[in-house]
Amino acid sequence: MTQHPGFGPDLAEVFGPAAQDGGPELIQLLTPEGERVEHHDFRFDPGAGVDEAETIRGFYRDMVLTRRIDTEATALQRHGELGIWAQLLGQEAAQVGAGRALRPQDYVFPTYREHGVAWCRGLDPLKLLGLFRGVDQGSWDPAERNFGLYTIVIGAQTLHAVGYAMGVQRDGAVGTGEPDRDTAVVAHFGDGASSQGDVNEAFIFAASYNAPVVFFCQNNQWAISEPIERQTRIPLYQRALGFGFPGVRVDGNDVLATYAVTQAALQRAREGQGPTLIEAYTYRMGAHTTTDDPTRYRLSEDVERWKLRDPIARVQVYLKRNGLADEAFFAAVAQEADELGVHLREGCKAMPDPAPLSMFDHVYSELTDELTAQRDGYAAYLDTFEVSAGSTTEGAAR
Amino acid sequence: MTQHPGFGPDLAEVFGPAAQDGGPELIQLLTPEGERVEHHDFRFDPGAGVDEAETIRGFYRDMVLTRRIDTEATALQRHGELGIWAQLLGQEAAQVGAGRALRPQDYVFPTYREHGVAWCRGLDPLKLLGLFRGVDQGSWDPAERNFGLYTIVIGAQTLHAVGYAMGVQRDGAVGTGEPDRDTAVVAHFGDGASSQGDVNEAFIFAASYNAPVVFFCQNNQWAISEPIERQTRIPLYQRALGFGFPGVRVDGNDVLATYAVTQAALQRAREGQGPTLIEAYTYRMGAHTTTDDPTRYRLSEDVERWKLRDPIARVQVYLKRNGLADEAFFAAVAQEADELGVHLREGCKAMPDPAPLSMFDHVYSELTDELTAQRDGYAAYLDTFEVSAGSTTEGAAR
Amino acid sequence: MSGQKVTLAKALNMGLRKAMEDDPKVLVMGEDVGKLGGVFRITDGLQKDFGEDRVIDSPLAESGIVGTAVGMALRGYRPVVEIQFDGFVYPAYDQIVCQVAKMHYRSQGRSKMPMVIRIPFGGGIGAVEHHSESPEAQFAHTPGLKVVACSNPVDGYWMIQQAIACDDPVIFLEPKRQYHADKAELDDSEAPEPLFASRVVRRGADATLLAYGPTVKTALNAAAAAADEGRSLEVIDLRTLSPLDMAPVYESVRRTGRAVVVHEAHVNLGLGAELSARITEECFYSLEAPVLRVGGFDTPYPPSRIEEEFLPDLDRVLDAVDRSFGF
Amino acid sequence: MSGQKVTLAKALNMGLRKAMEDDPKVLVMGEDVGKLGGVFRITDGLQKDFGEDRVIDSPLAESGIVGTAVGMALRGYRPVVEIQFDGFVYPAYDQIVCQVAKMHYRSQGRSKMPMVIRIPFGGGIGAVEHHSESPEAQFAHTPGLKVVACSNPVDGYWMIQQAIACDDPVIFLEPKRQYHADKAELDDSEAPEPLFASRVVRRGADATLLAYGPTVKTALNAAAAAADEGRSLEVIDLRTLSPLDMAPVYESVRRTGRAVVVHEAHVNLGLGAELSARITEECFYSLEAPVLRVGGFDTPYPPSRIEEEFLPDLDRVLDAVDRSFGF
Ligand SMILES: Cc1ncc(C[n+]2csc(CCOP(=O)(O)OP(=O)(O)O)c2C)c(N)n1
Ligand SMILES: Cc1ncc(C[n+]2csc(CCOP(=O)(O)OP(=O)(O)O)c2C)c(N)n1
Ligand SMILES: [Mg+2]
Ligand SMILES: [Mg+2]
Repeated sequence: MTQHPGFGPDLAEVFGPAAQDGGPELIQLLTPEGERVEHHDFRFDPGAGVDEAETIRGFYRDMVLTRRIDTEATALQRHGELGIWAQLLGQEAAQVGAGRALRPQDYVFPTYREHGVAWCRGLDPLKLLGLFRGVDQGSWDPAERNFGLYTIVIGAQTLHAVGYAMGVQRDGAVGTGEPDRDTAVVAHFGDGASSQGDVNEAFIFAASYNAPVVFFCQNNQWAISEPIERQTRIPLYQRALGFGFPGVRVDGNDVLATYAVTQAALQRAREGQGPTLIEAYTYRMGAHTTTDDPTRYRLSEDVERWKLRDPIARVQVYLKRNGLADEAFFAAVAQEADELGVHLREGCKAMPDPAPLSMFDHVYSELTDELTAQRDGYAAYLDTFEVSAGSTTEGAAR
Repeated sequence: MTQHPGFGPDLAEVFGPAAQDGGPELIQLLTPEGERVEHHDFRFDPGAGVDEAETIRGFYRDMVLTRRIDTEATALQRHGELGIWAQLLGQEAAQVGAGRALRPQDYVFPTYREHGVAWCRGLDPLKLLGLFRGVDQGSWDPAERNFGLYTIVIGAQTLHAVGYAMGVQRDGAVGTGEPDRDTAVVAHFGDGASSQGDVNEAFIFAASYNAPVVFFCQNNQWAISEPIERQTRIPLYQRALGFGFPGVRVDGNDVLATYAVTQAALQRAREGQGPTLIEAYTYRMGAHTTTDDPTRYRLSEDVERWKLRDPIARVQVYLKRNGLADEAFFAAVAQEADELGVHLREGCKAMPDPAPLSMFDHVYSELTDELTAQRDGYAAYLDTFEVSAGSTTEGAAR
Repeated sequence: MSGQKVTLAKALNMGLRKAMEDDPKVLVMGEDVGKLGGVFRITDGLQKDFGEDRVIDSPLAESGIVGTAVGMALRGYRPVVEIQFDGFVYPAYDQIVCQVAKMHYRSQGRSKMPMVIRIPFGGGIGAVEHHSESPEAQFAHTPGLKVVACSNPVDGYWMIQQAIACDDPVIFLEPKRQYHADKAELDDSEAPEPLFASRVVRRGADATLLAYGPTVKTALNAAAAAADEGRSLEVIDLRTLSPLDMAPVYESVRRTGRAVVVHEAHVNLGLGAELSARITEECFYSLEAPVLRVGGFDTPYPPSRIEEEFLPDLDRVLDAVDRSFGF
Repeated sequence: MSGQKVTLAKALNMGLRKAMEDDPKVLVMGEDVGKLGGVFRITDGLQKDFGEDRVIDSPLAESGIVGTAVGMALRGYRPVVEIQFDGFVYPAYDQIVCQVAKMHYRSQGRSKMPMVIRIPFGGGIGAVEHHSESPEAQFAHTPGLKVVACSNPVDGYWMIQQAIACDDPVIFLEPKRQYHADKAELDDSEAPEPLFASRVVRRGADATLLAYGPTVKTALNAAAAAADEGRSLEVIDLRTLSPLDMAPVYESVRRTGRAVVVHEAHVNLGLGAELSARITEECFYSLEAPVLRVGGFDTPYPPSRIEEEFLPDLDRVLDAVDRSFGF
């Protein structure tokens, strides 16, 4: 095969999928073995006057509780209390690192899997279950915690994030230097989503307007059954280079590195330096959702290998080995997780089904005459079953 | 403003829009002054045993005739013979360079402006007029010259090109080493189009399947009234890097360089080395279309500056100065252009309107009963005017 | 401005300007809406007066335009999006039907989506393919969207302001071949009619013509021609396509006993189908004939040299009226 | 295979396999169609047997999938595209309505577009939003597309093969909640009915129920319940939604004088509107009552815990029949 000079080296070969551990570009501050390491550009800084160990204990607690949300929800699905659940097992550090780097005024556009970010935003995790139980399509007020509703159509929310960030610019809430005012926006999405036109258009709009947005991609290596290689042949973070803004790859199983990198990217955004793409390199340890069967398409060896990089274990080892947390602390967190479990189990089962007629609410800001007629007609129809129960058809049993 | 290490230099600053002349990365083999120059990676090679001067004279002829198609069509529009015309003035070298690099088996997916490529493919230019006259929506058989129909929805054809190229792969027509068999596909599009989701998805699919496709972007600096800066803040050819395949910027007003670069990229594709993005750096000297008024949004100075880089003039100077063409040659080409003009004027005016009932043809491969009924009903309705002309309403005059 | 005679294009421009003056949260976005003022000049001069932050030239990507407008709306802005031509709304279709239409519903009313998507629609200007489409039925079929069509300068001026003031997303259809067709007097002192109301634009007794956007004029011309022959046709300008305002329609058809719907969209599953179904349900015993439909044929939009054959015209409307009387 | 009892899911799988065996130009593409065999396992085992070149896992981008399929079709292949769920067809909407639908027309018949776009559609499986949509009306409104819906395993097996053999693009709707609902016997020796034909699936005299896809079963159940009460309902499985096969419908309604259309799509501008309009036009003097429509309400698809309230069921169908008799 002739080499054609002028087109540069074969990038696929240069960067190829070979780098299974994330490659040399992976930003790491805490190894899988629980060792702190230095990085020339990024360091973990919980903020002036904040106790570092306490912050890391906080991360640990966040991750344990996030994982508990996940396992409880998975169990609730198995027991028929949820229709489906999108598991985040293995992605706790990516989400807690990203979530804890936020300031209150920052705004988050999640996918359907950001339970850990939701936790950091202070949402009652019970609220996350409604969508999966089928009683609502998002039960929290996005404006209350600056945390958008879950978005299921892949990639759509990344454009919303850019538009929101353009609104932030128009509000003059960028680059003022006031810590409580300058605002960044985070768009979450997955490795698979990176192939959607919308996500690439989001990159283009963000670059064109220099919008204060951080694209936070959790590359968990899979889009349902499709491996990352189907979506890109070079490391995903490099996608940003083609659009003219920086991209970095961080160890998504390292909560310290994820925090540090996200914080720096958010700060760039708030200061008016524009968008950044963060690829949080991680792994989906569970199935895509509770209805998925990953044994059909991936090797258990891979999963085993990634178990060694568990995001929680390494923080635990670090805290223990360095005497930064005692048994009482770990017991307390475990206890808290159990309580959260009870809260979720009881709360979920107690969630009432919506009233049938609520179906007609909120289609528009006011019920139209058309819909009023439809609703009233349906209500009258339902009433016939009340009075004539058992009289006509089996449907009377409804 | 704090600098945030780790995110690399500000790419927008590094590459910024400052480079109005195309920047140092511009591949050029013939200067605006008509001087041949060397490039370390690309050289002009018309093929073994082919006379170089004859080839360049051929390019000159192609460009002159292409320009004549354009000016004639513009005039025809002014005289009401065409509804609209998309002018290519200034883009002749980009199109002839790209068009002449093709082999017969290669397949081209054009936009609405590739009149010069169509010319190189051997299409009777009269066929291009039908769409703009409003008598058809593309009147040539794409399979006959491997030249697809014009596509008006921005970017849509780039995906078609990738799919076609995937078909080529499945036919085993890549990397066999047989010059008449190995096939490349070209997707044409504009700088504005680079923002469409479809174009970016085309990049993703092409990279993912290593499809034998050349993305040929004529950056004519404008998408109607919007300058290139609205679409990208770094040079457009670098977009490819984010997707893991090479991108190059060629002087699109230099037919030799465009030919050389396209030829090399096509060859890469045919050999199975996958996609390439070529940014042909050029300028839309005319209006977007005959209905556009560019004085509303751009400076005449810019246009004047670009006049100095006219793609035809430099070849003419080169041929003359080096004694590679005599006055007889130039006169013959001018004569040919005049004949082409007559052909277009007469042919265009003679183009009949389609028969009203032809509207129902080809909706499906066979006329459905539904459409038969609609057509027959309409035919019967039309017949009533024949027999009862003038009897009922003014419409009878139709 | 009272007494000024303006075209639809100018009226829309003035309406947009008024809305931007009245509410600093109103933004205009789209391709070429800035310096150029849009290919139809509907946004002419707005960027000059309101700045690049409020009149935003966007990258060439319709999904991106609508998708970012969603984000701006969530931030409290009221984006007015221009789609350059009807046929180019489809790259944004997903954002419109899955995001814009559903945001208020799925958030249980917490997230409002006050967005206007302006679409110059319909044929008759001799354009190439994709420039003459009538996509309204698809949007009207989508709960959560409101869909309106203006037909004249006075409506254009008021309806665009009302649509912008509406807290729901509005697909705002502008009959492009009417942009410069007729002039009408604007009178700012008169209160406008409500946005989501149909209007009887000509009284008649023998049959009812239902039209909107570009076909209102066709229907009025047909009614005038019919009058010469002694047939009295009532014409209703629907104005709102979703929700439909059926009360005046039922009232009219109950009186006339006959209805003909006229639109440029394909007949199959066009608005005429829904109107026919509803009228038949509500006015069953008043109907002397089935509701008849005159529209674009069920073919792709043809080359412009025969678009007049495709589009409903006065004669085809009168032919349908004749057929109605033939029942 | 004769005598085998299979589900709709299995029948579709077998039909796809048969089509791939019969014609090497047939390709299958989509998200997760390879190793996983699709989220519904409709393509189960196909990649193993036909290889990665013919059963193509695609990047996560629906416009990309359909757009590249257009190119493959132009190269002479017959792509069968899987859209994972109904609600995810919209990113591909532009390619479908502007490119796939128009290619044959605009090329004056020179470029064929033999593509099948398979869409699991409709509700009833307790899924989250965007997973239970009924997008058929939008496609049926688009000239150049053909739209069919299967309702049972035997039809699934044959119709998918016929759709693949068809030279026109076919939107192929699969009622996802029927995938594993019932089994039926496949008999390869029997020649199938034509693809674009409706079928009377239950004879009756008093009223006609029109259904397709998931609601055929609902209609049949309603007819069975009505029979217990002495009312004889005819049920027609439309099968083809564009073109519509109206002859059996007209024949039936002329006999029964009453028609009720049942679909999951929103009533407003759903197929029922078109059926109502056409039936009323053609059978005006035979109708004892207006055509009535039972469908999804004109709200976004609600949370799954109340989807049964949204979806037409046996009782709502019988209620409509009652109302028809009330006229
Ligand atoms: C537009 C669209 N197409 C398809 C789907 C179905 N789907 C849901 S999740 C998923 C894979 C997403 O992969 P990725 O972006 O990597 O996110 P992850 O699930 O791994 O977090 C697919 C194909 C969808 N939700 N939306
Ligand atoms: C999807 C879509 N949106 C909008 C348009 C209207 N339009 C036609 S050409 C054009 C600008 C295209 O610019 P570019 O891609 O740079 O190509 P050029 O016209 O400069 O050759 C626009 C916006 C279109 N044809 N298709
Ligand atoms: Mg993933
Ligand atoms: Mg351009």
